[in-house]
Amino acid sequence: MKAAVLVFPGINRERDMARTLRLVSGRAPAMVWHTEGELPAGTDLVVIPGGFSYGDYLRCGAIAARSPVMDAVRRHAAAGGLTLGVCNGFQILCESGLLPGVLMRNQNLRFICREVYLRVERSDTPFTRGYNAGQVIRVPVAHGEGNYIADSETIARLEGEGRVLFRYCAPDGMIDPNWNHNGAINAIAGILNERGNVLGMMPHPENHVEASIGPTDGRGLFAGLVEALARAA
Amino acid sequence: MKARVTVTLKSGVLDPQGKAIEGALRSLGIKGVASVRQGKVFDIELDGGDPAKAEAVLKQAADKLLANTVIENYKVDVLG
Amino acid sequence: MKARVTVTLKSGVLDPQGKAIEGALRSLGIKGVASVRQGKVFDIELDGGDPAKAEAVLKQAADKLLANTVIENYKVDVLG
Amino acid sequence: MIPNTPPITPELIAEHGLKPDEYQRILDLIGREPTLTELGIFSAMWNEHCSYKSSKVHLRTLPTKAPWVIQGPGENAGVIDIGDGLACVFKMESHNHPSYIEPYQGAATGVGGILRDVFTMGARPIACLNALSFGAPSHPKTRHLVSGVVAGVGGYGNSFGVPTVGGSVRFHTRYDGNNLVNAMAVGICKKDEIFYAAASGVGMPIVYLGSKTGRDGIHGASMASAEFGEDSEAKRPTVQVGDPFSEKLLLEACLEIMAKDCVIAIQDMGAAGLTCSAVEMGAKGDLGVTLDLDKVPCREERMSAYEMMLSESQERMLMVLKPEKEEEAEAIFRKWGLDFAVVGETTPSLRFVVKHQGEVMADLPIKELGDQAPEYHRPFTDSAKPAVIDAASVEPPHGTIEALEMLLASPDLCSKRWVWEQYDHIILGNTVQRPGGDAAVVRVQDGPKGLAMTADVTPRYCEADPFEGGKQAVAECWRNLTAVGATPLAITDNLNFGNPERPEIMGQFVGAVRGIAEACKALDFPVVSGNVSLYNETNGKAILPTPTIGGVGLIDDFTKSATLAFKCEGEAILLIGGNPSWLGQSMYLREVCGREDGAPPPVDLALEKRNGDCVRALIADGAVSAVHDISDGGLLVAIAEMAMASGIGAVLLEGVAPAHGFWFGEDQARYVVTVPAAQADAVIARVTAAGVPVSRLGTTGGDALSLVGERPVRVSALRERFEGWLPAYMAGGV
Ligand SMILES: Nc1ncnc2c1ncn2[C@@H]1O[C@H](COP(=O)(O)OP(=O)(O)O)[C@@H](O)[C@H]1O
Ligand SMILES: [Mg+2]
Repeated sequence: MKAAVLVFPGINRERDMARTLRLVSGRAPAMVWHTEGELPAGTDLVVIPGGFSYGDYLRCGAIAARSPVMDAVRRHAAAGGLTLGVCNGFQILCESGLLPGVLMRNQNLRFICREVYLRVERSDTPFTRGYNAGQVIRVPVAHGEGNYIADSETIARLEGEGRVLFRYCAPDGMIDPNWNHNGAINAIAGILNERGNVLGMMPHPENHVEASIGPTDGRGLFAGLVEALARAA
Repeated sequence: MKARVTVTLKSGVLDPQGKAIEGALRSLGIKGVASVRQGKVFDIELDGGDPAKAEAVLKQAADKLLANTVIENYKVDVLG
Repeated sequence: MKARVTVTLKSGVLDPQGKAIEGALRSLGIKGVASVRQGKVFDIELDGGDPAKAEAVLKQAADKLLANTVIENYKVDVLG
Repeated sequence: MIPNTPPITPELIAEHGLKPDEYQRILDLIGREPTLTELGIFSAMWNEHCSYKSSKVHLRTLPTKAPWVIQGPGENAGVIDIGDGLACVFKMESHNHPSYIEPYQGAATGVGGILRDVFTMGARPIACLNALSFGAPSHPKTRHLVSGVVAGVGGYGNSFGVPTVGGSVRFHTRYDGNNLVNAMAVGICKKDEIFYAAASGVGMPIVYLGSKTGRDGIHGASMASAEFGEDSEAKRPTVQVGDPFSEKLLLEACLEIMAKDCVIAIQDMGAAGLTCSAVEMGAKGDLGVTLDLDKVPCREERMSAYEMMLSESQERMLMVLKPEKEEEAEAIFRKWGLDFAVVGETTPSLRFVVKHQGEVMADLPIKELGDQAPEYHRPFTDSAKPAVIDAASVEPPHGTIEALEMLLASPDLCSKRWVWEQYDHIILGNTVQRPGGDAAVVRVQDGPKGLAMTADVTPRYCEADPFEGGKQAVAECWRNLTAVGATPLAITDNLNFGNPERPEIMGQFVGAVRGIAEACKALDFPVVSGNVSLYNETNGKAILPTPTIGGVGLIDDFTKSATLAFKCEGEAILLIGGNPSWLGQSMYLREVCGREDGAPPPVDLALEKRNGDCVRALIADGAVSAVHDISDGGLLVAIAEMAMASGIGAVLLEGVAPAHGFWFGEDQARYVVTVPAAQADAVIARVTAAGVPVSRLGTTGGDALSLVGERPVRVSALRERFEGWLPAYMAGGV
């Protein structure tokens, strides 16, 4: 796997992400500064990590979405390259138009950092092949604006095309408003683009990969990506 | 030259902040507020003195950055 | 009845948001913007039809909740 | 613009917080009337906040040395050696008054300030903690203050990108008009790459870095040292606004230029901004400093020298650069989008000279600004010792379980999840023990070392007996570190008190400092940094004396740290340290009997050390499966916390009479541990051999807590109460 992790001013989970990519794939990712016009040659996975790019001033991800490096990401995605946006990365992908919809303030208007349960809706994507469909995984969230919203037409399309990959759920996998901490519509935690090569998600699988630190349910996502890329190669 | 760009949520788009404010006003005992929608204003100082040009620049700024036109409307007022 | 409360930062108070937006506009190649200050608007629907009463309610709402009067000013416009 | 040489009237002097004799001292020092800028500089340097004039003589009595201490008090933060060529840099600081005036920004800039103290020394911050004291829940302002302060602490730390891993929250009517926000930051750097404030070399460029200067917080430092009156609303415009985004850039830029070996000295601009930082850099290096204010990047127009010298705009630094590296350093700062300006130079004159628009606005002896600050031996009266309360004389509860339920749902003992869930406590991927345990544990780099950290104090004990209370704060901190298996190394203290000009308040201060000093000595737990916040009173009503102690400990292998949750059913529960019975000043007395009186539990430091060392050894050998110290609320609350953390219940044996003294007494130096049943006898024998009292409390298992002669209570029901109070209160439902 030849991963590139984008670094915008104010991004702050790039180290977490880089460590996880290194641990799972055995190879350190390239760290790519926001002013770069090109991704490193041979990049097969672009990761936009979490944080507060540009302080999340104006709107989350809005300013970063308009950085030069995002044009390179658009080209990468248009060519079918795998792209993962986590938390602020998801917000940036939405703001840049690579994914539909918007992430609004959490329903209770507070920042929330806690472990949540996610139901993996499909396992037949490069991002979820490390899981079984219907599997419930435990991963942390840490965001103030993760409340996914889109117009009803978009939601209908996302649902109809099976593009909702992760949903907030109860520990038994049931969808339950009490377990949807931010109020996202249809409990949506992560979505794919139409082509299936761009994933945006609010939770942080990269923070749950080491047994000595805590649960390891996030590992499957990265292990699955490594496998998918190895097969493609 | 001064101008103001006002960005508001399109009708139909859920506004958790506005909702929360409604609730908070109620619990503060402030009566008579039926609904609240929150938006943003940008007070902008511009170089140069041509209002038409200013308006064009600000429309561009709003389209490209200040508003997310998927969910937001904007309005430009050049105040001179 | 409709009304709008506009909340802006007092002059002199640091506006990190405005500063970041200035920078972003510049790097998007939008020229002529000297400075940006960001504020908020609240579009409010009120029960009842007495503008004076509405204004009083909104002043109270702004003082108690909508504005942080330590660092912000506000303006109430009852639009009828 | 304000003229620089107005008549210096007694009113103007008083407005600057200077007493007549202090002004006389200025006249004697400089032999003429000061200019306005000079008066501002003196007022900033000589106020309580910067000069420690009331506390200095007492702070000198604190033990500050140990073989592992690299830097004690006096720099931006303390530094200790944690082995492997690494150092841990940490400090705690208060932002009390600003947080009362504007809770969000006050708390946020408090966090920003303490983070700057840590990375100024070259360390990358790895964790934050916060100790918060609010007024009574029923006070009309409390909810608003809690909500704003917590959002502010989180807002800054989350965006900056450091995990907030621990702290404390308490409520008491004595904080009604003066809430406390104590923020602690911990960082890591290489032992041989620590940066200090002392300038060296004549003619070296002094560089201004970071954000631009505005009129923020002018007189902020003076405000932070002035007792509140009813007019505190009028002091509002001095509030600063934090910009965590700029601070994050400042962090990265500073660490980058430090790594490129560009820096001779560095100092952050905190209280009294440019004044304090420039004077300290010069005075510490035995050098003069000349500043040219025309070069200072300003955000606002027509700023006067006075304003620039006293501005407390955030996210700014002052640096002495190696001249040959100026270009390289500037390029790094530009890359991060930060201001960079050479604003002065070091001189051989030992004068502090400030120029603005071709005029000398101030010309003062630089050493004397700090060294000659007034130092007071304020009169103090010792607090009267309250009577010891015999547990047998205290009203027993209707039911032990009912009392437990009341305690778990009380504002001070209930879960603080509502608070710490607003803090990103996992970012950086090293948080081994999250909030909710005795101390947080954070992995150091890739391990195996871990640092444990906690912030503690029990103000009601300090009020009843400042000396014992001071000892207790240190002991509890040490105990919390021990309970996760760490070796306690050093502390930072944040001493929050009322008006020191009142002898009884000064008595509290002196007593608490004596207690802290004694405990630090006995536990080999030196003070390496700290902060004093005085004048925390409104209309003559002081806060409870609140000397917050932030401690750091080291674990050789973080995977061996102990947690408080029961691990499985059928394990033996042991009480280490002897049977409790002390109800004076206990939570039981306060929450169940409605009394706040009696002497607090005494702290026997020798026992504390013996018992703690024994528990730490058990953890290191993997002999115990769960560990929790007994603190607020006593033994039964501790057991309930272990049960709630796991969902596993316990069947408990009969306690020692009087039962409420046993279950709710707050005797010190005690721990609850669990061990696999088969090893219980061996562990008991081992602990006994170490001379430490140990007894069986019962067995883990089931989903309820069962006491002899009481209705069993489900752990889930306890959890509902424990978790319920704070969210319900904040939703306005209490
Ligand atoms: N303001 C806070 N921020 C972060 N964590 C907190 C805060 N207040 C309490 N906590 C956490 O809640 C837990 C319980 O706190 P406390 O009862 O003070 O523990 P102890 O009695 O062991 O000192 C601890 O893990 C503590 O770190
Ligand atoms: Mg404890």
